[in-house]
Amino acid sequence: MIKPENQISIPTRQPAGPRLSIPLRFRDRRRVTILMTLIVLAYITLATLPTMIPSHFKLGTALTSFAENIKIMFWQPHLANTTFITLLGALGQSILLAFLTTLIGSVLAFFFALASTRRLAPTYLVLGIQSLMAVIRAIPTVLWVLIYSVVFGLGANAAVVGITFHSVAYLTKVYADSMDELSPGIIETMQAMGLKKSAIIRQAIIPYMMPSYLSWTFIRFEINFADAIAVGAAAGAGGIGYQLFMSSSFYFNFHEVGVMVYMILAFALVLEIISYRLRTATN
Amino acid sequence: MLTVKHLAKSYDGEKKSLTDVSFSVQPGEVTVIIGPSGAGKTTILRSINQLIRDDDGEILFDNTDIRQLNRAQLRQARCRIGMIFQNYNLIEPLTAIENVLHGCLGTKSNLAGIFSIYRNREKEEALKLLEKVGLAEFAYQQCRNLSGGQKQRVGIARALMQQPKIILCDEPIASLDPKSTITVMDILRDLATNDGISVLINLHQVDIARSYADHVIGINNGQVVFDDRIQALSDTAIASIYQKDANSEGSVVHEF
Amino acid sequence: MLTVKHLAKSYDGEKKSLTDVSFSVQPGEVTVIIGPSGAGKTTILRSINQLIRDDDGEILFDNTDIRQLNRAQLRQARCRIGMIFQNYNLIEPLTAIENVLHGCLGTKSNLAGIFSIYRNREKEEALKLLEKVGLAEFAYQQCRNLSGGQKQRVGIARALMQQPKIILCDEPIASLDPKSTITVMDILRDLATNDGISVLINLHQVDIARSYADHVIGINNGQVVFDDRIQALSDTAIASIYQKDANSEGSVVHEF
Amino acid sequence: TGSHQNAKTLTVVFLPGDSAKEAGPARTALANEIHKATGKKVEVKTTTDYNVAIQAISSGKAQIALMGPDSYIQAHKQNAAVEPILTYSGKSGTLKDAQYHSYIMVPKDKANQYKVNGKFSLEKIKGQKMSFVSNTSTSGFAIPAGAIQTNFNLKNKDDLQQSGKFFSKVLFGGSHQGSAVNLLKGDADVAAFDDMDLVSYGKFTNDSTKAGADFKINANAPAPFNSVRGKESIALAAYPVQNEPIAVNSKMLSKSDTKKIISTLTSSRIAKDKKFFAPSNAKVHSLLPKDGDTQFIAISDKWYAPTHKVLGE
Amino acid sequence: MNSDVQQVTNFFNTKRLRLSIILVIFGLAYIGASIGLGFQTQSLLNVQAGIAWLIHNFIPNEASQGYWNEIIQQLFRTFIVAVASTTCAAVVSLFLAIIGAQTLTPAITVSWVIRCLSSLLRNIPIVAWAMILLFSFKQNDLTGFLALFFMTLGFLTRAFMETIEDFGTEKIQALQATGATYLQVIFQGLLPEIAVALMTWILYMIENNVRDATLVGLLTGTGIGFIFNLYFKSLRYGAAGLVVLSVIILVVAVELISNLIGRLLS
Ligand SMILES: Nc1ncnc2c1ncn2[C@@H]1O[C@H](COP(=O)(O)OP(=O)(O)OP(=O)(O)O)[C@@H](O)[C@H]1O
Ligand SMILES: Nc1ncnc2c1ncn2[C@@H]1O[C@H](COP(=O)(O)OP(=O)(O)OP(=O)(O)O)[C@@H](O)[C@H]1O
Ligand SMILES: [Mg+2]
Ligand SMILES: [Mg+2]
Repeated sequence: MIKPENQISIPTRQPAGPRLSIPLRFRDRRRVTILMTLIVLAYITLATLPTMIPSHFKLGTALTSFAENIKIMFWQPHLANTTFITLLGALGQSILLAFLTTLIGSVLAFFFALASTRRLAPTYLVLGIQSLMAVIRAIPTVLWVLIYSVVFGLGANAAVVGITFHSVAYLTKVYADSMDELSPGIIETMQAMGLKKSAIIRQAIIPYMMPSYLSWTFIRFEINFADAIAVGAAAGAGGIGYQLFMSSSFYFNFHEVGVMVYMILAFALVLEIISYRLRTATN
Repeated sequence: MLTVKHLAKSYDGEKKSLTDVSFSVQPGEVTVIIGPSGAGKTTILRSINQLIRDDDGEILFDNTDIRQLNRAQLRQARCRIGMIFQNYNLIEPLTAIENVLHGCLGTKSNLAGIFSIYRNREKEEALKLLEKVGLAEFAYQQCRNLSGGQKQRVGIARALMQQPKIILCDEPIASLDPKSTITVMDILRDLATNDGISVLINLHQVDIARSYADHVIGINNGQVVFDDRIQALSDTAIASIYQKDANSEGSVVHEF
Repeated sequence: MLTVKHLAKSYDGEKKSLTDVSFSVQPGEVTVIIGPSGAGKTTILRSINQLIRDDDGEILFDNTDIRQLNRAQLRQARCRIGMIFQNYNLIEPLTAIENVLHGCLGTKSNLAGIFSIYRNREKEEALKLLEKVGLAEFAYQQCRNLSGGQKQRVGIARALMQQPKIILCDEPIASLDPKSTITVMDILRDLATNDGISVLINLHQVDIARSYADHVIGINNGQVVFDDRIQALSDTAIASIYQKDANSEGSVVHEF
Repeated sequence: TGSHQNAKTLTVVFLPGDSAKEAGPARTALANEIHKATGKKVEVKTTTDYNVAIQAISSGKAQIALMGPDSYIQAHKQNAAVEPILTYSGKSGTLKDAQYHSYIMVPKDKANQYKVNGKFSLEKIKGQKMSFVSNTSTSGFAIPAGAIQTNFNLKNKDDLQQSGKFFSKVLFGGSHQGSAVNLLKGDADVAAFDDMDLVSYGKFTNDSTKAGADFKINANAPAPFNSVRGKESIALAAYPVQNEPIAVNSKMLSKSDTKKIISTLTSSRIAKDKKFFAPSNAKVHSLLPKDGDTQFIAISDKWYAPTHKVLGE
Repeated sequence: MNSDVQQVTNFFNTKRLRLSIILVIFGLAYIGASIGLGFQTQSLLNVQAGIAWLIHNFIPNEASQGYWNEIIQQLFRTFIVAVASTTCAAVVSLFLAIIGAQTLTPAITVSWVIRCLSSLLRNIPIVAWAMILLFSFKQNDLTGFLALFFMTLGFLTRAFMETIEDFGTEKIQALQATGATYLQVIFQGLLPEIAVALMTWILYMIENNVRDATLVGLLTGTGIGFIFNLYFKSLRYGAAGLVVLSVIILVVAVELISNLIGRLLS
């Protein structure tokens, strides 16, 4: 459609008379927002960065020791306190934890998302669920696991429930967002044919959602793998994270840390290849 | 078949999109609604199957007022009203036959809807309809791979699967190339003539209306300004239908 | 002004996109390059300011071979060659005047470029150019809010800001509606006639070429098959320019 | 829902809080012995989380726990049914020396600065850079911090854990090794750690039980001590720490089972088993360090009275 | 039966079969993983027990009010660390992304090196970063800052690089054709165009880092993570609940602010 040219008419003529300086732009909300945000961020950073450096801090020593440890990690990885098989088992445990939590999380989140998409659900439900999810998301996974490990006691239950909590909250949001992106015409059409809600969900929404559902779920799997490691370390929930924590915090054996980091990187590489395949397959 | 009386609708409670619209549609006839953009054509069509709730009036379909029905009854009624959209609104990741079969889900149970359980009779019917619109060989194609004209024909087959008494078409050919336009309009014409279905079409193209319509309703600024046989549609009548209304605020862009 | 001799280019080292292309362009004239899709029109234009490096030949601009220049010299030369694109290629979040001012970046320091420091003289010039293309009142509009025709006129003003001796236009009107097409072509014609700039345009529309060009170069399959005044462009000449080359593999789609 | 004294499986929880020395085979060996003694299936659970272990034993989800004295005291406080049944003896094979030591150490070259009236004293550690082990460690935090609290008459231990309050800086080494390295590398002025975890890295060159004890890192100490070999530190104070117990939840474990476990583990067969007790320089990771006649000895909560007192609980 | 109808039936049966197989596979995988981990599905039904416990124990009580000062102070430090690390990482990664993006890179090897680097930084677990840094930099905010910095650097470099590559080459060439230099093209052409997208990424990362800062704090003994650990491990659940509450408030506030900025930008 051709826009009539007089539609946008902001007075932009310069006042007559000698012009000392011609501006390049008038106030532009976007620009002002970006500038203000950047100024605030820069101010916070510059003002507080020096306060983070402790007094009597020997940067040189710290850096040499850091470089030394990095070198040990990457160039001299070997095991002392555990066996490779143990580590492999631990890695497997972390992977299983990530898998299980993603699976449970994605199924639960799917139903929550249905109940919180503007396309299908009443506003109060949408707002209610989404705020609840925002609050759950706000609590770091590791806190969930710590809390549940006291409630449930030992074993994997706490880790699974804790990570699932966060997964559900995250996935509900992204699933609901991608459902919201669905053209309203699709659902309306099905309604116009007299279809029931269950049929609309199964016959229209699921087929359209499948690709984004898969790709978000996979992304969440990667996040859950990282979380499984973190939780293993910070909440003693087992897996390769626990081993990592023991080696680095108890034995100070960075050779061993190196082995584990390599194992984790290897699995991350596998994930990256799969996600690349997924992306090219769906395109 | 369908009679609309004194229909009124305002989206924002202020500006009236429809004022006192009355007309009726006969079985076996193609009725075309024409009018400038923003006149209210889409609003009329969507009021008929209550995709939007109007403010006032009566819509008699099979002698019951659709506006008075409760949710379940409305779903029942909708099962007998086919609808065809400018953007086809097919479920693109599914195949043509699945889309056509959706047309009969309205009368089926929740379970059937969830697990795609269809009777053999329905499957047969769907295949027959695809053949009728000339797409027998595309039955197992994903709809996203079809061309615009093909998609619209799947849309028609889906509407027919509802065994409708009336088919509502909102600018069914706006996105189509000339050749597909003719194919689609021919099918619609045929449905009215041979199957006795009422066909109600929103159109922008007056020349197409001339070739296919039995009856024409002209809408301008939410009011019926013309309602007669196609033969009565003179050039002056057209001019008056499309005239820019002095009362309406804003500029109305003519897109035809 | 500009003379191209024996230009050759192959993207993949195998299939030749240009073979022995020679022609020259006169000041104050509009020269149009026509030819089927994939003939090599874009390749010729981009070779002239070395946005792509060709394989062989000579490109004499102001009596120096552009192909022999080092990076700094090439930048200097580019300052005097304006270029206009089918997709406008404006920086959309910036205002029209900022985009026009980009035209004089070539003559300024890095620092001035980074902090958008322009002389008042330059700003005045930019405003004058915007007025020239009829967009004085849009100077402070973000380009993303402009229509296609307006964007293309900002593009022209940007090219003029370079004070170019030649303007290269790659299908400048392909994305425009008929009305904007005329506005834009009128401006380009005017630049040649009144400002004495050489204007070299890739076009798909032969009728437009007929109305605006002084000189026509026909390209087919990477070779110059026609090079004459516009008056000499007969229908048979057009047919031969657009003829599907028997030697070329694949189908060449005629888009005009 | 009443007690589950007849639970078919027993759960043993390990908290490697103070000691990093346990290893899988040793844990399995303990589980096997308990299984043999009671005839019940035994499950081994390990956790680094202090709360989990305390919660597990006090709530009865686990029946048996091997945990540091501080953790035991906490669990006992939550549920009086948690009782110690065994601990291990010292060199003498009796409870007399069933203890190790926790120290507040300073580098040897600066040790004289901390003398008041010619004696080592805690007076001057205020405002220094302090290194503890972790805030859940008994010998690396609870005991020394308790002593500091008493010495300076503080309300609680919170201020001792945060930089810029009592100390100018507070570090947590994560382990006894880490805390010692903090001190010897100069990152901390004062550090708390114990002897038990460091025996394989260095030696005391004089009486290790009182202030003035001098700890010297071996010339061939492995990481993380490789950069501080040969360095020495002096104890401003030394506190005895009672050895860690094997605790049970008496509501969840029947008297007879408890008796069976005690009699099995105190047998001389176990005292000789390398999986349970081995010198700290031995190749195998034993459950507990062997020194002389180390063995398990039955105890009750009374024995921990001194620790109860130090911790003020 | 009509063979065409049979074909339709087969079509739906195949579809259903495929779906069933997938469901069965996932079901088996679920059972396998549960057994492998020792996870009991019924504990999912006990979630409400956890919530009840939480509410019972974590409701900040009278005593815990006294901790506000401490918590606010640590919360602020945590926020600062998150913001500073994101900002610093954003500056560095913008530079890396520009010279690494395939459309602007001076050499394709540079692009690959940066790609690998960013992937490495992203995939080394934050636990490992925290621990290595803790050993050399000790217990202070700088350690947390650096751990977050490295992770964010890896992530943002990748994100920025993709943003720049999506931007395409045409507009860059248009400016080059006016004789503009490399720096001029970047500042006058590239940055204005991608500014909004970059901003969105930065805000997202800040939000994320506030959450991760808690984890890093827990591991390195700094900030809000440390005092959570402190209260939690000394069984002062009321105070720990207060910490959780304050984290919720902070994260939700950051999310709201970033939504607001996002709306101003669109
Ligand atoms: N969802 C809506 N909310 C508010 N106003 C609306 C809405 N839909 C339509 N309108 C208004 O109602 C009037 C009639 O719109 P309608 O879409 O029915 O016109 P139309 O004749 O179908 O136009 P077109 O030919 O462009 O499709 C217009 O003025 C329009 O602005
Ligand atoms: N970047 C490229 N890499 C490889 N081959 C190219 C590239 N650009 C163009 N070509 C090939 O070079 C030939 C000439 O292309 P060019 O774009 O110059 O044609 P054109 O006349 O501008 O066509 P159009 O009218 O479609 O714009 C074509 O065969 C094309 O496939
Ligand atoms: Mg309409
Ligand atoms: Mg081209």
